[in-house]
Amino acid sequence: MIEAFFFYVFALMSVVAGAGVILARNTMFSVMWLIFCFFNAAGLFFMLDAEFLGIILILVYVGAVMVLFMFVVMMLELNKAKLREGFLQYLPTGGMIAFILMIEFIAAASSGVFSNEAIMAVGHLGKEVNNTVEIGKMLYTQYLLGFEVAAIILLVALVGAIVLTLRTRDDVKYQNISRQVNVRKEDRMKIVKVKL
Amino acid sequence: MGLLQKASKTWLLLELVKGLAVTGRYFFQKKITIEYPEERTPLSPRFRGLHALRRNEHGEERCIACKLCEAVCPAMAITIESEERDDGSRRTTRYDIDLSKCIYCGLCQEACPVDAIVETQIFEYGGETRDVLFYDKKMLLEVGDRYEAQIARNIKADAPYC
Amino acid sequence: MTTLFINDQEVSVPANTSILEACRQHDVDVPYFCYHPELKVAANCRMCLVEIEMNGKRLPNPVASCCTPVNEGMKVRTQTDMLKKDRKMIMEYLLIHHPLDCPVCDQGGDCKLQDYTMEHSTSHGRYLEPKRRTEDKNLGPFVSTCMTRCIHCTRCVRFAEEVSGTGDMGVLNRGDHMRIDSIVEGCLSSELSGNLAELCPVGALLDKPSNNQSRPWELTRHHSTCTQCPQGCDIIIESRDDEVIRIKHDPNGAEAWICDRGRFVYDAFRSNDRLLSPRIAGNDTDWATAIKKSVGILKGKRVGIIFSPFWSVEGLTAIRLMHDAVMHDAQVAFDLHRRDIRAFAFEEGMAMSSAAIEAADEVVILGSDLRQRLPMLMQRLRRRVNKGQTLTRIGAMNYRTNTKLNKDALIRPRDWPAVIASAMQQLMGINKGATGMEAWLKNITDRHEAGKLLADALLADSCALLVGEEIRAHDDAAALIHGIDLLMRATGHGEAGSDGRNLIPEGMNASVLSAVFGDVRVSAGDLLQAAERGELDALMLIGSDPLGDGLFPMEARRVLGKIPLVQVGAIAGEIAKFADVQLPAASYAEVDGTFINMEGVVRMADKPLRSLGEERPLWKVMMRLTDAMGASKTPVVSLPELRTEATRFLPSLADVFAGKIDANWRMPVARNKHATVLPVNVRPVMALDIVSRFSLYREGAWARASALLCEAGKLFCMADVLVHPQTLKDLGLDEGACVIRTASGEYTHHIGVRDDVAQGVLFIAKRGAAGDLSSESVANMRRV
Amino acid sequence: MIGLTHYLIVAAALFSLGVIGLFLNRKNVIVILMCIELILLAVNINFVAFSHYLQDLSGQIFVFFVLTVAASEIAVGLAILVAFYRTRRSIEIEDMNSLQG
Amino acid sequence: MDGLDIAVTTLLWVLEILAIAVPVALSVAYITYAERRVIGFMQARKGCNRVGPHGLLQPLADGLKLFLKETIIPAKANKFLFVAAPVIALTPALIAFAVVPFGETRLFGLWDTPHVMSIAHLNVGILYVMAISSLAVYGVLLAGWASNSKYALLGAVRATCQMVSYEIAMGFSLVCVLMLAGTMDLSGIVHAQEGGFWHWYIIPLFPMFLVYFISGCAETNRTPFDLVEGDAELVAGHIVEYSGMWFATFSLAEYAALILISLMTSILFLGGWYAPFPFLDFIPGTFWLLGKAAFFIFVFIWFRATFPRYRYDQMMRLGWKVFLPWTLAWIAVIGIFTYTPGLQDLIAFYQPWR
Repeated sequence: MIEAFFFYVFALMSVVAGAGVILARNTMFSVMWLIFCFFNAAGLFFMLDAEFLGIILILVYVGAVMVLFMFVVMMLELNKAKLREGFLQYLPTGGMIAFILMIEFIAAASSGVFSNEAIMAVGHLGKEVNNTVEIGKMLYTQYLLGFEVAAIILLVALVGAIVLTLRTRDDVKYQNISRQVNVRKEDRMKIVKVKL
Repeated sequence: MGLLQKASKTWLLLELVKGLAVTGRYFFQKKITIEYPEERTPLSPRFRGLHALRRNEHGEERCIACKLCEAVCPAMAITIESEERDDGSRRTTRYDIDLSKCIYCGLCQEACPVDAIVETQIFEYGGETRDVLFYDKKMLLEVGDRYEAQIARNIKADAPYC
Repeated sequence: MTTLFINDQEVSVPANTSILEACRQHDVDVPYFCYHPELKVAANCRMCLVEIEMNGKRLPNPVASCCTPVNEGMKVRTQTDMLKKDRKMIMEYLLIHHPLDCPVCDQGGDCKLQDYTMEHSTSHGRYLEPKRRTEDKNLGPFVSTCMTRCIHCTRCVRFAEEVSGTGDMGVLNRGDHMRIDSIVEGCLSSELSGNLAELCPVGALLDKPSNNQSRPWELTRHHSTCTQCPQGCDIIIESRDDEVIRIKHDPNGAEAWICDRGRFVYDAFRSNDRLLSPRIAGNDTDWATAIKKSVGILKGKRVGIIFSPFWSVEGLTAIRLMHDAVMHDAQVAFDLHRRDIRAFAFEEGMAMSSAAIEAADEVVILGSDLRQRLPMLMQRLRRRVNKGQTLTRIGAMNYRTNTKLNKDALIRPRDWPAVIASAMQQLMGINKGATGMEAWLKNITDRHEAGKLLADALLADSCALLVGEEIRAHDDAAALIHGIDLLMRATGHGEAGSDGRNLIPEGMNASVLSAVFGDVRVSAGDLLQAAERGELDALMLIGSDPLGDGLFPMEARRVLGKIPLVQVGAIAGEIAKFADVQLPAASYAEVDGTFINMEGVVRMADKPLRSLGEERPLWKVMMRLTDAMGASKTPVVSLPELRTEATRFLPSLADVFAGKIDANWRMPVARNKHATVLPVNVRPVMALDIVSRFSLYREGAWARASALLCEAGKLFCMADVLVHPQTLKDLGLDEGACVIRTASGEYTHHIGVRDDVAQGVLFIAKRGAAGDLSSESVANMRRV
Repeated sequence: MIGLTHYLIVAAALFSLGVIGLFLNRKNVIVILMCIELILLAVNINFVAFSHYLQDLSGQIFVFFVLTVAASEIAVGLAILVAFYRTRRSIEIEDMNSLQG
Repeated sequence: MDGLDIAVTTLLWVLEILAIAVPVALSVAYITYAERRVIGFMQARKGCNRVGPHGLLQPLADGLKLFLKETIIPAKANKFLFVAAPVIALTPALIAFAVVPFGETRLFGLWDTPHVMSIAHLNVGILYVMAISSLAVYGVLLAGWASNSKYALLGAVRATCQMVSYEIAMGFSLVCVLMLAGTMDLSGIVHAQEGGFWHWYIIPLFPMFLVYFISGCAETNRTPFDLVEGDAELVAGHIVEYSGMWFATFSLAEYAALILISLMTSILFLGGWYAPFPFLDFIPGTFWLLGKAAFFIFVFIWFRATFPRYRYDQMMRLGWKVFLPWTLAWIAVIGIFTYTPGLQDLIAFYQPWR
């Protein structure tokens, strides 16, 4: 009963938030809708006993990725009106495709293949099992290779992002502290013998 | 030895601890706060507080409406209007200081050629509303009359250094 | 051109330029006190010393640069150690008697002596003896003195001698006893006296009305145009906040001086007469109510509009636009100074520029008190006479000009046709006739010997006729002007370019009125009479005051109060008593506007003062009224639009608004070539001719609103009614109260006598007790 | 009782919204990136739901990987965006039509 | 569950929430007081001592003043976000307290087993705290952006960089704790440190303790990491446009975060509610925990009185180039210790899961 209630709340909210993302006039609000959407998705994850993933979703997405989004939105001077130009131009095509997709998905979902009866053992993956522990175990055994690949992808992304955005501005005077600190006597001083 | 010392200094945050120790020590020291309305510090004769307009020994206001104070005032707090008085002398008809604009820099008393506008040592003139900080000529002259002794004393005390 | 070296820099200047002028032209700083570009050189301050080197030899002593002409190859040095020392000593000398009262001196902050003291002097003087004592002079209402500050540069003395022509300042004694003194105690009898304060390099002569009121640094300067006379001098209005402190001449302007009227009219800006909010029956109200009330008075009625030509071109255009949009049937008049409104149409302005008049071979003033009318032009003529050139005058009175006149004839106004006829006859006698002259001469049989002066002058290569108010106000003015035109044509001065007939207009933009309003053949007097006869339902006065100004005070007095009146203007004046609604319009200091003076020169007023009250520029008032009267569309809603409309009437203004004009641009004069009006040979039935005297200090609503000018008017006034003693004797009367009989009735006035007026002429001061008599042109007198 | 179907429908709705968003916002790259996030979120919900109902944790592992890769994608994507904005003062897709930096 | 049950549960929840939220709000008030007094003392001043005895009513006066003050919304601000930002800042700071275990109680022997005194007993409690405290950045970011002021925006940018950067170091130092405790349950971590101060993780993880505490300092934007406010150059950073109540809300959030960091440090590194010596256990654990937290709050204030503000690049350097490698190295050390035979024994003492 309560579960159904919470499901519907989270589901509805996440869909509304999803709609908000694409409809909001201000990009800032789009970002905020997406954050809200992630929260609700995290709620759905909790309901599916995936609390680790739910929290990771908040920690990683809301706590870091969306901050990045918001940061970029804040930093770029965007011409709001211009960005919304031709907003409705593509609505028919996009709406049609999305609608067809949605019909297909829903048809597939409610075809009965995924009904409770069709799935052998309905229910929750043992409440007593620590989801986090289990994920950790699988991650470092069965999916170790994938994990390492993901780590490398992350590293590459990290380096890539820095390389892409790093620029040394010529019009600003920087203080290179390490050079200052590491300066040696010979660099600055020349001892000259003066003939008397 | 040097390396070890340096490492321990870095890793044990010794410098930070040293800093903390300083403030920690002060935590227990005698406090030097002067609790203002009951206790007061002595004021310098050069203290720049409330403004006053002075009179000369004949009781005539000193101000000759030269408007140098108005011109020099960096906060534009002074407003002067002048006219020729019946006796032919140049006098103000209006001399306002908006103390809420004033920054108490003392340039007005520096600029005054006749020592008419001075800043007294009075600093307790606040009020409930802003308009009490708007001093007109009458109020300024009153301040001058009331504190003439103090003003004269301060000017005398400061005279050797002028 | 002479080439010389100033501080090792090669410059060339016209020959005979002084070294100081050469330096000034090339922005080399040479200090000076007594030099003034408009005055003769006195070389008595010695501040402008420079060192010169001629033919490789350095002169042992420095020379005063203001009185030393440049020489080919001369090497001038303005900054040497010797000069520094000399200047230091000169400053010390000048400061011997100068008091240290800069804080109370109005000049302080704008003072040459102060600046040079800071720049060139030391802080200590060696003079310890008692200082000189002087007494302050009473120089009248406009100039205050503090003679201890005087450094004896004698600029004021030279000004009085050369410019104002009064010579009432002088130097007394010598050496340490030298002092500047006024010859006449009490007043400076000059219409230019206010310039003395501006002229004085120190604080000895100061502007009296604004004395001790402000310091130079707190004033904001607005460039504007004086609309007090058709000259339209460039002025600088100095204001503190919104308050006008004083008006000064614009150093970059065309004229070097301004007259007292233009300078001291400023207190009218804040006088009680100033209209600052809309009023209904004298009570302040808001714009909406006032406009509603005016619409009630004007809409759908037979309306007469009299406006003043002193408004800016924009304001005049707005009146026209209102007229076209909602008041097609309204009758429009503007000229309060002309009875005869026949064919020669509106004012045509002057054909020559002031400079050209000054330079003309012959100048004839025809019936004008030029010193009161156009003080700046008179000052130019005075300068011309100082240079030894001629000046001729024909008029009803020996108006004081403070200058020498070569030829002078006193005539009565009824003699004007005879004077012109005599000149024509003389010209025809030497075969210089023009078509139309015969017809003219046929109508006029009398001849007057003053015509010879006119004819002689006309025979010169270039001749400037200044046609004044005596002719403009004449009953047969159209014919007289046509006659003068014929004379000009006959002597070859009739063509464009050499045209010398300058009709002194009533107001500033007079020369553009006909362009804006077309050929309106109705005089203000006709309108007022029509109103009296009940042919008009309402009257609208836009800045015009027929009670105070012009030739129709009696008509105005009869009709005002009986007819609904809407007054639009900046000054309420006397007609405020009769106005049902008063709408405030901004004064010339408060608008962005274009003015075209009598010479056709464009004067722009910009950076206006902020409004004092609720007054709005005239064009906004007019447009609001147009709107409220139910115009289908407001003609213009912005200044640029209004200016576009103005160019519709005056195409040549397009360049002005586009900023494409240069300093020499003049509005082309439009002449009515087809006006041929023949004189009527009617002898007036009454014995005396009435001439209204124009007064600088009394004419115009602005001047009357200014307490300063009124005060001066009282000081400089003459008796209300003046006649020649011989005339009085002929009539068997004595000085004193007499009855003056005119067409409209009998009036008792005190009669004064002067022997410099023409016999048979009754001079009346318009603003005096006899002012209403200016509605009449002829009179008789008898004992009380 | 809430079943797998319910979750799948929610995911389908979010996915479709993401797709519409891609079409609607043809100008703002940031919104497009966010739409991709939305689509990935829909996928994640599917994964977790299946994982839950099929009692197989592998689904959650894949969510983990998806999260990782999506985070890197966003980091690089936004970095490119910022670099692009610096040169062109715009983030409109229509302006991204030439290959010069 | 019948209706009554639901009602009782809800009521209990509300009571639990109040039991935490009200003391937090109150202690925020008095931490400000303590801050002023302590800093005053450290500067040889007396600090506020006028309102009430020893100035004890000062926080109330301040609070009253702040709540009565006019709140001004800048004309060109984004009104909605401007108002929402303080709420968004305060919410995570408060809801993070949901999983903080304040001790264990049997409720005077009413229960047989000790119950953990927390609103929600989450087996990923530590992750929860991390996740929630990572949301604090939004309050700052939105406040800065919505104010439409360059100072606020610069403050927000600084705050964001700073908070995101230090979160990573903080997270890694927590990983060390997790590697020792073997659980993400906060009460489990405390249990792992039972039995005297020599079991506390501050001993094996002293560097991590420093990293965590200093990062906490940076995370809450306190001196010497308060570049966000940077009064000298940014006047007050993201809160420059705020006044009255909303300003107070921001400080409430800041101090709540301060309390949270202090509590977490105590729980993670100083044995939570356990006494340093087992024989002192007769004193209720909550007092120990609060005492430890109070000490850390004092240290925060002490820091503020002592250290000058970091320069921005120095601060970022510290986060990325010092703390991050340091924590990663320590993770490696702990890992090596954990799995290398021989070294295992050294660390097993702290690893109860073995």
